[in-house]
Amino acid sequence: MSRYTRDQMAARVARDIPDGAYVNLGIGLPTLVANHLPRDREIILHTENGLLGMGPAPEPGSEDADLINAGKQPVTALAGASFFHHADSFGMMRGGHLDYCVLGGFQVSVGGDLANWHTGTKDAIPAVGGAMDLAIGAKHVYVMMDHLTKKGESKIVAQCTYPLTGIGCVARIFTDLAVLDVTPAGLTVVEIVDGLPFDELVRMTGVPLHRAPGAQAAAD
Amino acid sequence: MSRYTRDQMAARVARDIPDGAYVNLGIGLPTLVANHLPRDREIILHTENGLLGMGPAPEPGSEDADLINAGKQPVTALAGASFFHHADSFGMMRGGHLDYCVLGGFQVSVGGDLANWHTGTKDAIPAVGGAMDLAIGAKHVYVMMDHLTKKGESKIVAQCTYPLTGIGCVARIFTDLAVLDVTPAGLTVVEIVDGLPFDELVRMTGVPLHRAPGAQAAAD
Amino acid sequence: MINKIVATVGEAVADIGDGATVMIGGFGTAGMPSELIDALIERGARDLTIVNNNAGNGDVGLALLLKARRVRKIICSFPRQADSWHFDALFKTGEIELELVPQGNLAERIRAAGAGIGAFYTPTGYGTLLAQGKETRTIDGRNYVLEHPIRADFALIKALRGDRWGNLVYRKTARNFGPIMAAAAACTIAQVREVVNLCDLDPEAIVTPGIYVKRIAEVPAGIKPVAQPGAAA
Amino acid sequence: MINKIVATVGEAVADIGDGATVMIGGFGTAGMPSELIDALIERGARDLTIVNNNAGNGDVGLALLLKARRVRKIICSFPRQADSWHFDALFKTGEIELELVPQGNLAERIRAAGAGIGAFYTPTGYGTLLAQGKETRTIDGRNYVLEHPIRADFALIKALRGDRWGNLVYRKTARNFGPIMAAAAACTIAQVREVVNLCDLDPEAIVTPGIYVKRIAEVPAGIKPVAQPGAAA
Repeated sequence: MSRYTRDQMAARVARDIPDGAYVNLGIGLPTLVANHLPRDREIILHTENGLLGMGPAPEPGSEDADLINAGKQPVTALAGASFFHHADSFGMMRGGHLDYCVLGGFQVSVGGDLANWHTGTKDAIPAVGGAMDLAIGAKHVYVMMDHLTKKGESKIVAQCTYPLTGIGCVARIFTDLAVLDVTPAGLTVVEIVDGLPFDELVRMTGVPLHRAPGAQAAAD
Repeated sequence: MSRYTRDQMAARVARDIPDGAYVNLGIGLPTLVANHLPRDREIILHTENGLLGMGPAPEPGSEDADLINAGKQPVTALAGASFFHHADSFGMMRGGHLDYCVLGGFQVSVGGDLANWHTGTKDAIPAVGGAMDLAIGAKHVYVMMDHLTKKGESKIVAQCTYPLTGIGCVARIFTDLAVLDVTPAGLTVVEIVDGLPFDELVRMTGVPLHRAPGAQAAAD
Repeated sequence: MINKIVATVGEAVADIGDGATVMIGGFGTAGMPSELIDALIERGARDLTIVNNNAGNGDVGLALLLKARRVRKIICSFPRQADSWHFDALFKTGEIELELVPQGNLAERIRAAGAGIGAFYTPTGYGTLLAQGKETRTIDGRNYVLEHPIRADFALIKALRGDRWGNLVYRKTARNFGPIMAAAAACTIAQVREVVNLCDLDPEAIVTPGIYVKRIAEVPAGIKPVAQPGAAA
Repeated sequence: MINKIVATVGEAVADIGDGATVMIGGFGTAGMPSELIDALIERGARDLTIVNNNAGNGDVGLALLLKARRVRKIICSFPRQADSWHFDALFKTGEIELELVPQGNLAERIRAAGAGIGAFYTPTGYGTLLAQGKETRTIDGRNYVLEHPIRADFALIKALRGDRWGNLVYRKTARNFGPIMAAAAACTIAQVREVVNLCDLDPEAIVTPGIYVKRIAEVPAGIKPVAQPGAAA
């Protein structure tokens, strides 16, 4: 059994984002998606700190401390970009104007609940940033995460045990093993990594999974 | 007994507006105040339709249909002016950032209630505009109006009989007969027109009036 | 490629159907998208709910839409004006429904719709006729009225310049309701005096980011709209 | 004559006293008014409540104010960062109180204070730890949390250019919280890279109208502030 690499996951997410979409890529893993957006699609990136039309990282040496993304990394602004203040930027999110946002996740529940901001441990310093706004702030919320924790536990769960970021907000989950849709009937596997039997995916995930009619599955 | 002319009333209001004040002048009579602002004071005028730093009417022939005041009359913009949209403009008002607004009035009550938008008659088409926002939207709300109706009834009343614009919002009333402050103890006459005895003003007004210690009163 | 420029005002409003709620920008005639309204009249949609600050002036734009009896209801702050005769006539005969809203509450309700706010407490109108039947609350000793968002199916607005991404800048006090209506409607259509290249608008000075705009039709100042070579969006 | 230009950052913050609530602009260090914060540290005010998106980065600006133990409480969305060591240390020893607010609610609560909104219903955070104990309501089938304004005694912000009326323009994503904090504080103090003449800012592109700003201190890029000939305001 293989696993999708991080770049393969990012490329897979990018494939689902259509021409003309307005997209917010969360900090961490989702940032990679920008590198895989198809060249023949014009996709407009939003960053919560007040920029629509974000471009790629600048050439070394031409970074501008006043032009950064939500992860505080230097970025650029494309022709057609616009700057706005924080209330306007989060109004854009909360108002449902973004087509897609892609977030990292600690856990996603069968019902589409997302936990991605706090492990809930006693001594951890909590930090939420824009996570809760993004969770409710796009027409389609995608989550990108490893399928299993480092200890081998499924991050797709019946009920989140970590503190929630949003309730019933996730539409699609992209892991290193599969692509799953959150549906009213439960989780549906849309794609599965080469060589992983569906039943084995179900066993590893630990919650009921449906198989989409056209789901790719190589060897089961 | 004389009466203050409209220009005298406007000049009297203007005298109470200090250097550096942010001011909204309501449509109708209050618009006149702009002509009487002392030259040695820099006073910044706000118009609800999205302009701070409004200047005087343009020279004939240089009117711009896109540069108007709340009364839809052509105006100009001073150096230092800024344009903004309606939510920002009314946020500026509602948020209490204006120092003064000057409004016309149908009635003002002893408690500072203002009625200035609707006569309440059955067949009248109601129109409120920004009146209610202005009534609650400045640190000091001044009302400029005739003391009496055309029928000779006092426009200063125990309780407004016309539909209210705002409750307890008026700070000072400028009429053609007097200047009155709304205080917790009732109305206090600050100035009175030459030749009008205080007792006669009280009789005409029909509600209890106090006399301020330094109130100007020529002949009583 | 994103190209929100459409060839004509007629194409821009072609899918506005009967019963739609349509926001129309402008304060009086400043910022009123008259050519888009003319196209809407020609299109023929009826039974409309219109959101505008006023209720038409003279014999242009919104006033003509009212005159053509296409409007079932109007939500506005200041219908009665010296030149609102078409509205006045319909109102007096009961042929149009009026929801009168204080201007700042109108603006904030439109802004709330665009910003995803479910409802808000405003001090404006507390204790008046226009708050009758509305929920109230005292917060930190001040009295407020609960107001809800106003959303629309379409917004018709007028701007100075726009680009193919839908970015807009306005002109002077013609800005007024344009930016907030753009964000509050499912489909926002702007008429602009001039379509410019994508790099021509200063990103620091764009007032309406393109995300809020679906279609742009160029209507040069003082000239009736003609077909443009731009592609449909 | 109106002249909001003050000679030094020290003069600008001279009346910030113990126990004040102070908003500080910036997202990380972009837009952080570091020289005003340095002046505040020098001024010595203690027991402050700070509103900022973060809780200091590295050893500059807000981080130094925290290090100097002048902050009793911080209201922010994202305290924990790779370089937030001064906050981390204070938090772990219980020497600072933290009110954690989702970033969009933080922005909207600040905006509400400036715009005179008493409270508002937001969908963000519903059903989470950060909405515990807060009033909720279902509106049109969607769940919301009631949030209240955040006001401040002072706001310290950074802008690109300013004039004697207090008008401001910002630079790229350093704009962030500046405009909304300017409107939410009783006394807003801006440091700008450059003071310009009253007619030099485009009225269409001014982001913060001068009404929201009480004082401006010029701090040229990369240069520590020095005395300026401008008059006090």
